[in-house]
Amino acid sequence: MSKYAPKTEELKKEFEEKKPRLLKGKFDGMDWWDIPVEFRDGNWCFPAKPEVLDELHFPNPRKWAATDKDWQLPANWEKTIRDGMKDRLKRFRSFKVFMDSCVRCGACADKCHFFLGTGDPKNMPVMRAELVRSIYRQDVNAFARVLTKFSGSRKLTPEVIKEWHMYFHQCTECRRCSVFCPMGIDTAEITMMARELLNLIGVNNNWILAPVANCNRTGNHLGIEPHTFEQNIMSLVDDIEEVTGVRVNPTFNRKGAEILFITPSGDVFGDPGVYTMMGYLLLFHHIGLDYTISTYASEGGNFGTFTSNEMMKKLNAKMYHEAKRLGVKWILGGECGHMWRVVHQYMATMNGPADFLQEPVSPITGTKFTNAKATKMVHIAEFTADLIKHNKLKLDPKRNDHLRTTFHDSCNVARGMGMFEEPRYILNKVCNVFHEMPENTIREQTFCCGSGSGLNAEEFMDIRMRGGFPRASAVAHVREKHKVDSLVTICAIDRASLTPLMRYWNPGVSVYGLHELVGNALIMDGEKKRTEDLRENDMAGFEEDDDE
Amino acid sequence: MNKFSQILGAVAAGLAVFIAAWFFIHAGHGGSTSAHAEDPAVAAATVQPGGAPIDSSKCILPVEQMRSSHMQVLDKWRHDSVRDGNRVYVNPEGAHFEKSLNTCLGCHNNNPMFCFMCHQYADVKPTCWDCHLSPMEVPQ
Amino acid sequence: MTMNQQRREFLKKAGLGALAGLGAAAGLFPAFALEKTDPSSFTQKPTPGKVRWGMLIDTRKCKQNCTECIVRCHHDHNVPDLSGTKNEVKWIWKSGYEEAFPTASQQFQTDEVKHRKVLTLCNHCAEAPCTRACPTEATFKRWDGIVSMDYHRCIGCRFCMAACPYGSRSFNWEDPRPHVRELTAAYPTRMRGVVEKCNFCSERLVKGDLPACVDSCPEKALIFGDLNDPNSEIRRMLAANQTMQRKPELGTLPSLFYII
Amino acid sequence: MRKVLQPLLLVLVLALIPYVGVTYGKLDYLFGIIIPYTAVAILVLGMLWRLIDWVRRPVPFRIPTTCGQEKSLDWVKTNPLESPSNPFMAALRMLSEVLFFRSLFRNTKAELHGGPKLVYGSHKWLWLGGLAFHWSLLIIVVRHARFFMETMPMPIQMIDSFDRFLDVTVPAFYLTDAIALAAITFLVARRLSDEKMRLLSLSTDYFPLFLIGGIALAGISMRYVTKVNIMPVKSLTMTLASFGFTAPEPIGALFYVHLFLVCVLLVYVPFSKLLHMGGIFLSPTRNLPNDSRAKRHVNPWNPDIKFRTYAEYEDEFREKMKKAGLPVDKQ
Amino acid sequence: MIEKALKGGRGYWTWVAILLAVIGLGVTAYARQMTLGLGVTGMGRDISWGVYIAQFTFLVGVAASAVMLVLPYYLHNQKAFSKIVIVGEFLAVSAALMCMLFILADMGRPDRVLNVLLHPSPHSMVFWDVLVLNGYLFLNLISGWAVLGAERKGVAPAPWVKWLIYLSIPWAFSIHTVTAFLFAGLPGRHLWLTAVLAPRFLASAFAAGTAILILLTFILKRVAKFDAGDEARTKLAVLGAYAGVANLFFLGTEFFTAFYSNVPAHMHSLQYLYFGLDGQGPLVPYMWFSLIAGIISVGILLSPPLRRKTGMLIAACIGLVVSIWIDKGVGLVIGGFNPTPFEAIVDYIPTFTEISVTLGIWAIGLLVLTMLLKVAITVKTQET
Repeated sequence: MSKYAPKTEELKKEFEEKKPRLLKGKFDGMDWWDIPVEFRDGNWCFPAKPEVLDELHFPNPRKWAATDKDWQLPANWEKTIRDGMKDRLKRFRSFKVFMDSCVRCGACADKCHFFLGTGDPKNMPVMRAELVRSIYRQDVNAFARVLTKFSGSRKLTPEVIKEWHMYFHQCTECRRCSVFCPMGIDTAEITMMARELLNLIGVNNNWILAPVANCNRTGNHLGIEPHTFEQNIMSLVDDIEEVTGVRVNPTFNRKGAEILFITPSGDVFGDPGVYTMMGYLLLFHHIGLDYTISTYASEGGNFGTFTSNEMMKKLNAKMYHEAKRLGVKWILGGECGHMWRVVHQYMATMNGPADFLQEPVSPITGTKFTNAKATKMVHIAEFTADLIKHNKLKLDPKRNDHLRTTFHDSCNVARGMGMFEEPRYILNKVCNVFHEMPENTIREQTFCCGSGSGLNAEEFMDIRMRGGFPRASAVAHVREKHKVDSLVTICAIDRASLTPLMRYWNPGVSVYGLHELVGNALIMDGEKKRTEDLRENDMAGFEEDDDE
Repeated sequence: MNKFSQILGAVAAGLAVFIAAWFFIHAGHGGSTSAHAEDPAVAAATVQPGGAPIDSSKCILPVEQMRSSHMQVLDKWRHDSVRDGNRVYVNPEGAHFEKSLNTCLGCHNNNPMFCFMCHQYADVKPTCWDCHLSPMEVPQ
Repeated sequence: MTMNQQRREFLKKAGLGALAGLGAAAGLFPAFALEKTDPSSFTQKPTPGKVRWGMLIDTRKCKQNCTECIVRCHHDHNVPDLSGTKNEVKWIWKSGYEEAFPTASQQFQTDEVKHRKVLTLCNHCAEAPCTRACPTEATFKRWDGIVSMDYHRCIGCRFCMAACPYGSRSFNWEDPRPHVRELTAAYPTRMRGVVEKCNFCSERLVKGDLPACVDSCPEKALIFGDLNDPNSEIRRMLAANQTMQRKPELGTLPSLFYII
Repeated sequence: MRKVLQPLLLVLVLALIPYVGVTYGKLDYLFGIIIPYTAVAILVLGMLWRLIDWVRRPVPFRIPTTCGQEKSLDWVKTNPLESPSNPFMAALRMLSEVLFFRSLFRNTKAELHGGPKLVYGSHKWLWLGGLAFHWSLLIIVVRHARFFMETMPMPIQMIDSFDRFLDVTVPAFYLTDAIALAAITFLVARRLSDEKMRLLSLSTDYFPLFLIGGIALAGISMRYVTKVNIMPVKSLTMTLASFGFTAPEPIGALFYVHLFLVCVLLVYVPFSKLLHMGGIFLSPTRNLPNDSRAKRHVNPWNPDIKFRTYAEYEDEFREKMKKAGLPVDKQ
Repeated sequence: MIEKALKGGRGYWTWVAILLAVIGLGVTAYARQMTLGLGVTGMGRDISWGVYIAQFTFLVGVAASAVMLVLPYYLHNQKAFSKIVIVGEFLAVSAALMCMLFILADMGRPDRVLNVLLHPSPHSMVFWDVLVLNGYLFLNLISGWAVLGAERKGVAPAPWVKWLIYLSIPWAFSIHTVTAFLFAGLPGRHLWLTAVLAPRFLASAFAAGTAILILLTFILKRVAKFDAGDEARTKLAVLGAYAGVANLFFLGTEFFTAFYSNVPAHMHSLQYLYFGLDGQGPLVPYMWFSLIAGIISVGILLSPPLRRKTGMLIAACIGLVVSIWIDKGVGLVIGGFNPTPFEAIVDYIPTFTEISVTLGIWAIGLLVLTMLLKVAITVKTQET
């Protein structure tokens, strides 16, 4: 395991010792602003390298670490923060209203996975927002300036910036707290603002900004250049042929294709995302879809979302730009979390109207996706569910009998889009054993993997394992009760981050993409006898010697 | 601005108009004096200093005290006489009275509206008259 | 005993003599100077148990068709006239001998007695089952033996009615006021939903007057007085006559006695 | 403790001001006429300003928190209230929040058990307490219409008669008075009893609770214990309702305590967390339909961003692309 | 957890809608009763309690019957009842609630209901009844809810729950004993003035209550696919059968005492109910039906081959419930008032208003029961 995380047994012991309390440490008689901020191994992400900032034209490039005493903030940084805050309060009603209307009822307090995992009081969503509110009050309210302790306001100091850096990078913008807030306050919105402000003075996270720079230059987070991108997919095509005996034929940057398919680059390069990619390729081949993959818009994910509004727009713009260039009718999007938050809630507004595209229609079933009328981008789960509903897929769910599955709703797709049924519908059709996790941990109440919103860094492992604990605890429940061993998701970051999380908390549970299971279950024309799944693991009941 | 903002703008404007309307309606109606003073019945019933509506011998308690606390006095009297058999009330000046609603009505009976005018004006609805005959109902 | 002696007895028992006169007058004549009352003439609180009011009904004297006492009582207490309906309210009424004394010997009784109408009302039992059953002490035993009703406290559960073996209690099934023939100011009406019954005219006793029924009886068939006072008229009458109580086997110790 | 005692003390001091002012300073006119008008003016103008200030700020994106299935394929059962697809359903969602505290109804309590294992218990006390508090306050306010009108409108009379249904005290006992006091006690107690709540609560969270509690206590005490004559009270409130400036007749000091604390509350609203009464309507996570893929929403300040075009990209990678057999626009 | 009662299929909501409609009818009728007074009922000066108190008496028994599950399950570890203990507890909650609503409906001044607590009168059985009924309601609600909540979370219930459950066992006996004492302590009402009334109440309660529980398990099996199991039903049937036997036995002793002693007052009410008195006996057919149905039902329940047949078991349970409902819900109250203290026979016929209010309260109870059971079954059948 990572050197940045404690041993599982140690962390378990920590929980055993503090139970039934959720808070870690004694705080009686304390005010929250008196609790010190402490950076140590495993609880901070490395800052962006100076060359990354230079490439992005971001301010204050320098070498520094969160554990440094002096963070080398730029001259006038207070003014930058204050002006930046004022500017954002002007542009976002959400920010302003959320600053004004919290009653500190505490309903959100025990809803955050980071709070539940760390027991750190400042990880209660209300506290996280208070970190900003305490500064906001200074600026808008004359009384608050005088009655600081009474009103909970405070001066803007480098300590505050450290605190912001700590806690706005211990929020995955998963919106779980927002579900329970009687005022509808969305901490994700506040975290976005705070991260924008921090970026203005060069307080940042390399794990976010490096992908941003890569994505800008090469089209994808990992900085894969076009030829390598194509080669990688073609190697997956080889693997598919090996397992199924069928050769699929993806095309790249092909003008005149009907559909442009965009998925997170994690599906092209990362394990276990690649198996999901194989699933897509099999599916498209199975139905004979006229589609193409772009090496330019080769990234569904958008780490600009975790940086700034402008950066989000900039990275997202490539999708429509490429769709227009290739002359496709509409765009099909792969399994991803925050990609879908961007596509669903922001894309048409930021980079639309996409008049050059057509209202999406499934070429196989003729179904009009009226819910994507404006954005012209369809979620693969909607697309596949529609295919299955119309009996267009030949499926053998028994091929997934070696897996006992449960489903993890991705926060962004759940709470930023509202898709719950389609993936479950597909899952139920492609496998025989599916058990839900406890009800307060799924659907709109789903728990984050603990590593979303650009916090998937290795050096952040301590917090990631803690933040992922609520999810892991729920998986452990179904593992005990129903012997579940497969955690199915529709998010690329989940696939990347739940894997170590499961290794840490629930060894023996593997993480799958939904379409990997679809790929397993698809009965392809001209396929050879299938005995292995896409991971080349043996399927149950399909052994070689099992003659019919 | 989105549609919702427009709706809220309209609500805010509506609120402003409503407040203005309230002001004009009431200003036109009452002017700068209180409204009730123009109603002679109400005025007579309420507030002339020292003004119990009838001229009689002295009340059991000072008028200010009676105005604010008559219901407590009556409630206590009721309890004392019905439950404890204690029917004699001695006021701070040493005068004795029978604890009975009739003691009050004995004096306050020349204006049958005596109770009602104030209660109506202040919108106070006691349950006394559910059982006890009010001066308005007393058979002559 | 003369009328005046009797009256003086009451004044003393009630301990409220002076007030009685003045209070009553105060109700009628507003100009009366209340503050001139001489405070030394009465005590404030009666002593519990000292007095036990009781009544002796001489059924021999009671004329069969006379209803003076009933009319007077029901008038003075604003008892609604709902007679003949299931919602009937009555404080005092006449019943047949056999119905009033069902456990008394009926064998070989003369026809005259068998058909005699007997005046019945609340027995003001010394061991009243109704006060025991009442969950709020809305009906309770007064200091002077009267089983009293607090109409302000009654919740209308009618437990007292089920508990009373004499059927002496009435419930206000509907608003009584429209059914009161002639309203009397001196006594309140009741609100719908409470139980009521004879109160031995405690509102009259306090002013030194005899109960309305006693007062109104043209035949002087009703004797009222203090059962605890061996020298009272009623005690002397009880000693001199063979009397009956209703359902004595129930141990309720009625304060009502009958000469048959 | 300082966080709790300071606001408590503040409310006591505030209560003392009118008491001293009226009892010793004969400042009836100030507390009866001038301050109430000022307070209402501040409230109305303050709330208007806040509303306009909020509404002026744009909502660049549709960001509803989706707590249920969106409208997608025809055969997929949607949850129109938790994921409204049109403004009407969004309005219903908002109403359910405002009237029934729908989101709080969902509340759970996380419990850490051995294993370690996290479980989530149903936890509706805050919902119940909040609902009791807000609804009874609303009814109490509505009931006070009897002071500001010649005759009470029928609906208010009905509310009033239901509220004093129970026959307990003289004058009539109001259920909502008891519920409001109990709810305030609960709301204070929960902030004090839970260590998370103790830590996250500010003095400004206790202050309005104590203030409203003070108002309620003064009101209840005036009604049941330390009596004041209601006639001059009504005459003063009618004067205020008709924008008159007649000096009030003498009223007990307790009334001025009540009135002054109300005035403080009114003034406090636009500058404090009590703004949530307006803010909730403007919460973009709750008041917007979830239809951003079906209908384009316009951001008034949509910035013009220069992104890296395909042409620029191809310029950098053309040779490699050609070598890999990928099509290129320019040879 | 109550949110689980807000999710259901078409059948569930139809049922809820029907109940709400009936509740609406009841509320309307009650509003009429509130405006015009209890005179709108069939009760009057002589029969001063009617359907309301009768239903109350019957339902106290239903409430008490939860102990027939709680006692064997928690004290004797009868695992067969593990799935339906909660059904019994929630049935007790809704029955106790209905009891209190019936008392409230019967009150002349419901606005003064708090007087019972503001002026506590320990000499009055009503005071005790209010205490034990409320206590029983909350004991069952809290312990049932806590156990269910723990089950939902997949953890052990808090230790204090166990003590509430133990307390609820004697408490169940107390509610029906006190209710019997309401009647049994009144002089001059000879049908009630009997030491055997409390045991008879308990016996009839355990008979009718277990029968209702058995019927409930069939309903739940049918509409909610929730089967408590044949073993649980058989055990309940046996319990119900012996309780039914005891009930009939106590009734027999009443007859013996009255008619062998030949004391007129003791015989009158029984004569009125079963044979007619002075030519008046409107209840005679009902009482005989009750008696015969009771005997046959108990007979079926006692016979293993008969009670194993689902149809027979259901018929016997319905028969037992109807029998006891007539006996306790009709005969007991009206028979107690007849003859009146003046030896008269008075008829009592409930009015439409009265019946509407009664149906409304039943509907409220059923709605509460439906919602509670919906929660319970959702939790019990939850996948995780």
